[in-house]
Amino acid sequence: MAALNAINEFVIRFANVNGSGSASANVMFAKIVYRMGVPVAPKNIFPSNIQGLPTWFEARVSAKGHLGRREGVDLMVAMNPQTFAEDLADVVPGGYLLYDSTFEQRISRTDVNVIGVPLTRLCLEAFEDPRQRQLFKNVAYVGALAAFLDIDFEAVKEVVSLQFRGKEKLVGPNIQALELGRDYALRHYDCPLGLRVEKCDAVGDKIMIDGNSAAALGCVFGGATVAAWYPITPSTSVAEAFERYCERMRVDEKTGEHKYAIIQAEDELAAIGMAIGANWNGARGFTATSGPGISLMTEFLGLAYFAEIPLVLFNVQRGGPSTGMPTRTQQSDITACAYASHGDTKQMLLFPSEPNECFNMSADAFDYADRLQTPIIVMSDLDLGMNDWVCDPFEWDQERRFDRGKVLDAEALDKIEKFGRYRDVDGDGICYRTYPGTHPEKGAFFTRGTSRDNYAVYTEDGDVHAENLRRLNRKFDTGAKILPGPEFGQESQRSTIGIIYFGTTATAMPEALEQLEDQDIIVDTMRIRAFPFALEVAEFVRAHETVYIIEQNRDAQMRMLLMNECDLAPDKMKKILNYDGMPVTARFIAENIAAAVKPGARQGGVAAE
Amino acid sequence: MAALNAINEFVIRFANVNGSGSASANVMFAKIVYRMGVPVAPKNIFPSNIQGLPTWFEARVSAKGHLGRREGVDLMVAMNPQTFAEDLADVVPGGYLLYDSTFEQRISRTDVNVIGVPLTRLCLEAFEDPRQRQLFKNVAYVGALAAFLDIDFEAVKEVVSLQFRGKEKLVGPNIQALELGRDYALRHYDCPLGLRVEKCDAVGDKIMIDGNSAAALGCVFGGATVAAWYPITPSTSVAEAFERYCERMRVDEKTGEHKYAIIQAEDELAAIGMAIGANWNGARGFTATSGPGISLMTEFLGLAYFAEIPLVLFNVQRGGPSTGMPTRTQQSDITACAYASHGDTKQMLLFPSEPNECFNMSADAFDYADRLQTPIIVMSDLDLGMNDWVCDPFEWDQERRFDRGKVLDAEALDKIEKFGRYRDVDGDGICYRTYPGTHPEKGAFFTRGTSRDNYAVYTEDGDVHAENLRRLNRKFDTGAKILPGPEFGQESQRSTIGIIYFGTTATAMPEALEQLEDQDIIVDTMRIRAFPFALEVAEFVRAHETVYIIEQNRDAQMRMLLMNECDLAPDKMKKILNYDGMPVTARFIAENIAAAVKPGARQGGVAAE
Amino acid sequence: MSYIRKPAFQHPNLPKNEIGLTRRDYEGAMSTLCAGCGHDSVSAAIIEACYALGVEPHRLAKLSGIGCSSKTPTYFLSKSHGFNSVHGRMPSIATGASMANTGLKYIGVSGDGDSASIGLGQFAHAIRRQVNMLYIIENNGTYGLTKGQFSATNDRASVGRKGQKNQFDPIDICSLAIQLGASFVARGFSGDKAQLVPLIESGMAHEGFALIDVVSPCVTFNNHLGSTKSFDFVREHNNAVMATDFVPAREQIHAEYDKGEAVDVQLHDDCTIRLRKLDDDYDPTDRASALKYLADHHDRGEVVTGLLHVDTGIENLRDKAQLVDQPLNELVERDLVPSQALLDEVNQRRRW
Amino acid sequence: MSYIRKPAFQHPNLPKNEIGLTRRDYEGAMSTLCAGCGHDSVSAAIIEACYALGVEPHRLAKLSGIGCSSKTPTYFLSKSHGFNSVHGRMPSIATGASMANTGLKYIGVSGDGDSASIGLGQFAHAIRRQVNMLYIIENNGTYGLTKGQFSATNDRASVGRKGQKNQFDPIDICSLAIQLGASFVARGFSGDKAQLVPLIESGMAHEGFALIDVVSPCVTFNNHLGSTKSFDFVREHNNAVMATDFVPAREQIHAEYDKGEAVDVQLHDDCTIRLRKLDDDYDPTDRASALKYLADHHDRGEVVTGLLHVDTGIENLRDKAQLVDQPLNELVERDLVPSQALLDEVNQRRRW
Ligand SMILES: Cc1ncc(C[n+]2csc(CCOP(=O)(O)OP(=O)(O)O)c2C)c(N)n1
Ligand SMILES: Cc1ncc(C[n+]2csc(CCOP(=O)(O)OP(=O)(O)O)c2C)c(N)n1
Ligand code: SF4
Ligand code: SF4
Ligand SMILES: [Mg+2]
Ligand SMILES: [Mg+2]
Repeated sequence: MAALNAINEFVIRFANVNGSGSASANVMFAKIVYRMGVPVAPKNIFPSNIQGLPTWFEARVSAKGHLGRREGVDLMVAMNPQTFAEDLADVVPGGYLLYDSTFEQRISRTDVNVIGVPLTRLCLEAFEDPRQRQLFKNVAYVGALAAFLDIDFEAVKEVVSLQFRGKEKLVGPNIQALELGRDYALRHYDCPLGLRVEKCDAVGDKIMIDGNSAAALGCVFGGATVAAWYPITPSTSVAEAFERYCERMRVDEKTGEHKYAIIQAEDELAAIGMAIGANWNGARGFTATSGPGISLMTEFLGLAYFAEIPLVLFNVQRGGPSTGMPTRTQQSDITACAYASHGDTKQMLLFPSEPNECFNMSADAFDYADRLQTPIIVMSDLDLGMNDWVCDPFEWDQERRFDRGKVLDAEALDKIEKFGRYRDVDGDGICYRTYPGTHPEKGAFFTRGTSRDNYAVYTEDGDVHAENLRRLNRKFDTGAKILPGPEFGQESQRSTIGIIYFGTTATAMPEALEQLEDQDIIVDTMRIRAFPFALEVAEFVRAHETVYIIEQNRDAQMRMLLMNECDLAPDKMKKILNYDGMPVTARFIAENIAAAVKPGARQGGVAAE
Repeated sequence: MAALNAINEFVIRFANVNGSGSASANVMFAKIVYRMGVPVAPKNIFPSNIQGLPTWFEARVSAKGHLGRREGVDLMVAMNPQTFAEDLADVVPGGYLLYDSTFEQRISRTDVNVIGVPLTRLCLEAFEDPRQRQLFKNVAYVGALAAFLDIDFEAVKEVVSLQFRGKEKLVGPNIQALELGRDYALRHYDCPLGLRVEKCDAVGDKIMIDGNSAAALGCVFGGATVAAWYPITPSTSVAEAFERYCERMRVDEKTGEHKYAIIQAEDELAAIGMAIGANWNGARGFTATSGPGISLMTEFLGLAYFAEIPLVLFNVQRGGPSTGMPTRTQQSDITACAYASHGDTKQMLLFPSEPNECFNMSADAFDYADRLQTPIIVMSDLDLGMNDWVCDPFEWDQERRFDRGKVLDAEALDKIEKFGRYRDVDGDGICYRTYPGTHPEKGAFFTRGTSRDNYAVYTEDGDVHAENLRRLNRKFDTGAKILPGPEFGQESQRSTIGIIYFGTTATAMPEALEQLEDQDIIVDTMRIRAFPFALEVAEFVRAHETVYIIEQNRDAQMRMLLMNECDLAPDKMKKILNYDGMPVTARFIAENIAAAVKPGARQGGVAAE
Repeated sequence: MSYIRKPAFQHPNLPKNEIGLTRRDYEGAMSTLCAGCGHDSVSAAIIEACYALGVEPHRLAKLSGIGCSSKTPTYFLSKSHGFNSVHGRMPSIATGASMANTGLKYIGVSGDGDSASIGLGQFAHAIRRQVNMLYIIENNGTYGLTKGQFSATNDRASVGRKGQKNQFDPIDICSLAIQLGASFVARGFSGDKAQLVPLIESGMAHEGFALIDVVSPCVTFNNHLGSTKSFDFVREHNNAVMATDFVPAREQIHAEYDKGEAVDVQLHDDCTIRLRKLDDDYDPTDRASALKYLADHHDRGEVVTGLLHVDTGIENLRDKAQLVDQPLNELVERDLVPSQALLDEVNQRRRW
Repeated sequence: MSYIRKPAFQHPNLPKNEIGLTRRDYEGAMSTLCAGCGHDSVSAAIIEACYALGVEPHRLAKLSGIGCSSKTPTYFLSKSHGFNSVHGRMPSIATGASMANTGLKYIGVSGDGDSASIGLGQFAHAIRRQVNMLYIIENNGTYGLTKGQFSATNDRASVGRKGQKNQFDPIDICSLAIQLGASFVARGFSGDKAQLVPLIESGMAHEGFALIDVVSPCVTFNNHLGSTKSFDFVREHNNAVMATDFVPAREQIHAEYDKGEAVDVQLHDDCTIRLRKLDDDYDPTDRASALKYLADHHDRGEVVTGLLHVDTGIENLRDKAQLVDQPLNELVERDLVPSQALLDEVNQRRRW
């Protein structure tokens, strides 16, 4: 039977039981690959419980930088007897299955290369402590993989010592466990296998980080001082990372005092209320949540829109509707966020695609929110937020200043005759605001969710209300100019076919484009980075005969925004929709587009409509 | 100066101070007109406070049945010195102004016929009790109007005795006050004026009722037994009327026990939760709210959609966004309701246009909700809900049976092998449900907002989740077949121009069409009655070159639904938008359409875009 | 948990209860909680109590919010309808459900996050309304399912797993409930099934809102030294003020007891709660003194358990609503649709 | 209300306070409430207290939810920033605002509907967090703005305007707050300004969460015979347990008093609350006995007023948050943006 051969291009998947300590071993594996200079994209596919259920860790290894998810597993590390059959079935023909041969397993396929390593027995023999015996099984398979995949053992040791920085006494036993696996592999098998990891320098100075940590760091650099949040998967780590960074970077060295306030609220309604209160009072405040929290924040989002209070809200999207698939990824809160709240309400959105952009967009979001005096919702997702991604290191211009937008201080107030909070002085729909406490006589106004005139005085005058609503639309148009425009894959148009995508779909795109090119399908691409849309967005659609919009939701929500906000014809806007909770793959994109472009080509996975 | 002359065709407006007892006098006036057989459309234009602010009561009198709001006031009863100037300005040239001449007023116009009646003085002289002196000023101007408008005083007396049924001792003083006004008018003025109310039989057996009461009565006939609500203008009276009707119709005569439960909840989240709990448990439950409440119900709406729990929700829309204009009307919660909740969620909506339809649709809504196992949101508005409308009397087929949809009882469960709550047995996307407590062995299942398989068992299988989402779309398509289709203004197409409208806009349409016809503009019309849309809706758009969609919101929300759900081309779908919180007028519609159809024609009011 | 399914086969000699069912008939799906989680013991106690009471499983509805605790209804009484709703909002679902069908029994299961944070308002108002249900809070002082943040019931003295200080005073569920007028308030400990089972039986027999706050340690995130919601801490500081026996109607006649030792509280359907005071200072009928006792003992670091307060004289929500005997969800057109005469009357009145 | 605007002209001889402002400087826009509404008296008392305290109007923020009561911040201190937010959610706005700028004073105004129904959760958690603010509930036992539905604070004994029975027991705001650990809890009556003004002064000087539950009759919907929140009822059943005098720092030296008569409670910024017990049975420092007193007297139909509980030893939210002295909203890039070295370190650590 043929065995797969590949260097630095494969998918490995670890099948474990959650709470069994496998997570850190699996991450260790990903880090080792990364340290060898080979790009790697790990993904945790975990259950919505704490301990005892099947969990998977998948790593795409690709020196070419194809880091989107890929169907099929080249090497399966099958540690969970409960899912063994299923895991075996997922291996591509010619692929490999590594399992714990301490226990007998029925192996029903002959087109897979099966490798047994008696991990449990090895650890039982080598360790005394029951907890260690359990934990080090995982470390031992990493050791075995080092042998099977021809990994430089020095790189392995390096990662171990880095991982246990500060807990040095753990280094020895870990290395022992690694060697246990490695030695067994070398002794019993022809190493390496057809799959190999080879040192290269495809990683450069890139870093490996999850999107939520990156976003949290962006908040620190963006000058956020108040964070209010309520725990919810997968956004919890935004607040938790913010706290960690603040403890490191924002505590006064002398006094131990904090230049930040973090409040774990009693629920999402309170969390967004606190963030609104902070922003109203002139601090930069944010909150982070996921689907159900977004729904609960709906009333307050309407208030912030209408009373024009800046606010940064991170929505780390998960599988909906309702509680849905809390540990899976989707891009399905776009409608819910863009038009959050009753009445004529529109919100502004940003769509980061990888951690570096999470960092920058989240810092920028505070400037946008202050300049546009409205909520800015950063639309991340579980895949981006909770998984580690290889990305460019973070950069910051230390000369950069916060742009607080149109705020009048006491001096400015002294110069004007009468302050009108909602007067559109500049014609861009954005009015001047003041922070509470600025001036003893001038600048105070009443913030309210009811209709009011230009001086913030309550009114029931319909014309004043209608004019105010029109001004808010003008402001929205200004937003389209201020927020980041789309990113194009080409300098100038080269095809009649356009592809539109956004967010984490970006990671699958280079590979999808290659696959399309292999079939002589040349397309133009545009990545949307913000809503409201810059003018170029509609132009791109108009300039192409057919446009495919790739989305990770059922209802083609971005397409609706495009149609509705840009008055684009529906016929040419084709839907490519993935909504099974797993990140979209290059093949899914390429096959569906190819099938549509050249009728007769194969179409796979969850259907395009 | 020319004085207006009109019989049974005019607009009268009463300018009062709220809390001053004017409301019942004004309603009395409207009822008198109605009792004379003349159609009348009263509208309360009231402030969001309880006492002391300006409030208006406007009545369109029209034997032709033009009962939409009309610009300009033909006869102003200016009782509020605070708004006198403004009220005077609103009178059309040649119109009339009736005021309390006890106090001197500066009257700056010469093209208005001014009539002074010293109401305060008259009442001061005639009554002892200070409260009566205050209250009867209002009744006295009704008496004066009887003289000025040539109203049959017997009709006046009839209404008074009906209005004070059960409080007979109030009849005398009221009549006395009426006569006070009438006699003064007859003595000091040439009565009647150019405006007159003349007995006719344009009313027939029609009744006069507000939409909220009608909807509440529909709930009684529709078999609703559990109502949970939280007070909010303008939906409060739905629950309050339901309670009144239940007290009259649903209390066991012998035992005094209730065949209903009404719970004033602690907020809207609890209100919808209670309604969901009741429906889950096999009772017909509903809740009623307005904008802010809708936002707060968002999370639960997603649960009900995804867990497929029937529910009837009345949204009596008011002016948004946020707290907005709580005592004004709009149709601006369409997006918020149609796509309520995060994730891929879609809700079903009904759009009643007048009280009789409120009654029928609300009774039907319970059947739809049970059949489709999903929330049905009845999209009323303040104008419909809180004002009295002249409409057909209610009819009910006593043979009609509740359609509880696909529910398995114990017998049915005995016959099937294995019950699967989410199995699409019939291919229409609607599955079978059971009520708790039905069968000792079979039929129990776990309702959840998380993903689950066909047997209601929790799953994280992406394919199962995706298939379930697709089935929900199939159910949505079934909804389009079950819910009421559009209503057309013509038997077959007669124009290249189509007009689409819905809800209370209907009342302005006949007049608008006449005005268009006067300009030789012939159009076809379609009134949308439900979302998802029946097939004919898209066909209508496709069949016309240009379609005007009239909406009472800024963002053309219905147009977005049309584009998105039917893939209709935006270019031909023109927006006619009124969003100043006042009901749209025939003139606004006709002028905007005329201007668009024949460039150069005048365009007025809040602009069409 | 283990992933090996229990065999469907039932031993023919398994003991049966009053209505001919075995304990197995009250079990649920396999738990997916962490091995050793306190919540699993509470499920076991619920199974035990329902078996002992001879509840018909399908005549009971089990409701919950979101959390590890709120998952547990899946793990008991699989023949009952269940509703795993949204976070913190189970009380409203239960309120509506209980109005729809007074013929069923209702058990709500919640967590401290679910009820003391996001759900506090609904929880308080369900108490105020005296909704007819047994409400169990599996209180572990932490947000288990979201991985161990402090909850609002966590004691000020308690430290997190990594030594983090908790800066806030706890909301004491039982004191709050007593303050809000709850008519049955008990505290149990998942590690003390002997105490818990009769409390559950009594709570289910109580007609009104019965609350049991069960300290139910989270072995994964809040069972360390320094936590006041750990097994060890609660075991050592457990101060049971009251021993509760539940005496079902059918056993009434056989009951023998010494008057001086026990107080009987008569429940509606002829069952009795027999209370034996373990601490003479405690008076479960007087709210204010119960509150004082709880506060004082909490300050001393004690966890007061047992039936803390009971008042059978209250008017529950069903009484307040004056419902007809037949469940509302069984009423049909004949009961609900007004006559033509009544409709005519409405129309006529609207002609003024 | 009347629609005649007050003249802008200020009499030059109007008395001035410590910072040179007259009472006029503390007024707001004209009230649009019903003539005689209790809430207007509370606004007047706030104006009076702020004038007396010499508060700089622009250094105070006034926040509210939705309701007649929540409208009132428009009617006092027009030089202060105000925030009329959404129904029941003012506590969260106040919490965030108070973190953003510790340099301002915060007054929240709410209603019984706003705080005891929809806002109960936020209200309770603001107490638990000891947010630095004065929180005034204008409690009329009804939903004024939506025209007179019963609220959750309405007494069981109270009947509606049309004789409707109230079926539910009330939530007693003060008892609940004491139970939840509030550090300053008082009850006032809008009809007793002499009592109310020093309570407001004291509440504003208290560093932590200060609650004043003001019985503030709704003359339009809940002032009839049979209502326990009517002017007459409260006047007749008012049981003031404590007379409170507020002694600002500057008057400290002149203060003379007889030790036996009064107890002084020292506040943070050198002000003092001087308490004279009117009922010897009352102990405002002991939560449990305060609760018992409130419960007993409520049962007797009495409305207990005065400073019911005070504890100056608590740690407020500002303390808990360990904030730097300078308000967070004044911090600039220099304070907030980490150095290049720290960023490099992050990048380096992320290279593993
Ligand atoms: C609206 C909403 N917010 C947040 C979450 C995330 N969430 C799930 S469980 C949980 C806390 C559960 O804590 P608790 O109720 O104490 O249950 P435990 O897991 O400790 O038993 C949270 C915050 C959610 N599901 N929904
Ligand atoms: C989310 C939401 N629900 C309902 C309302 C309607 N509403 C306005 S004020 C109010 C009650 C106010 O009662 P209370 O707080 O006691 O104030 P009062 O008018 O009695 O002073 C309600 C329910 C609203 N504005 N927002
Ligand atoms: S995390 Fe804690 S509460 Fe959740 S199942 Fe595990 S032990 Fe139980
Ligand atoms: S309705 Fe009541 S609470 Fe509202 S302003 Fe009038 S008197 Fe005051
Ligand atoms: Mg918990
Ligand atoms: Mg009130």
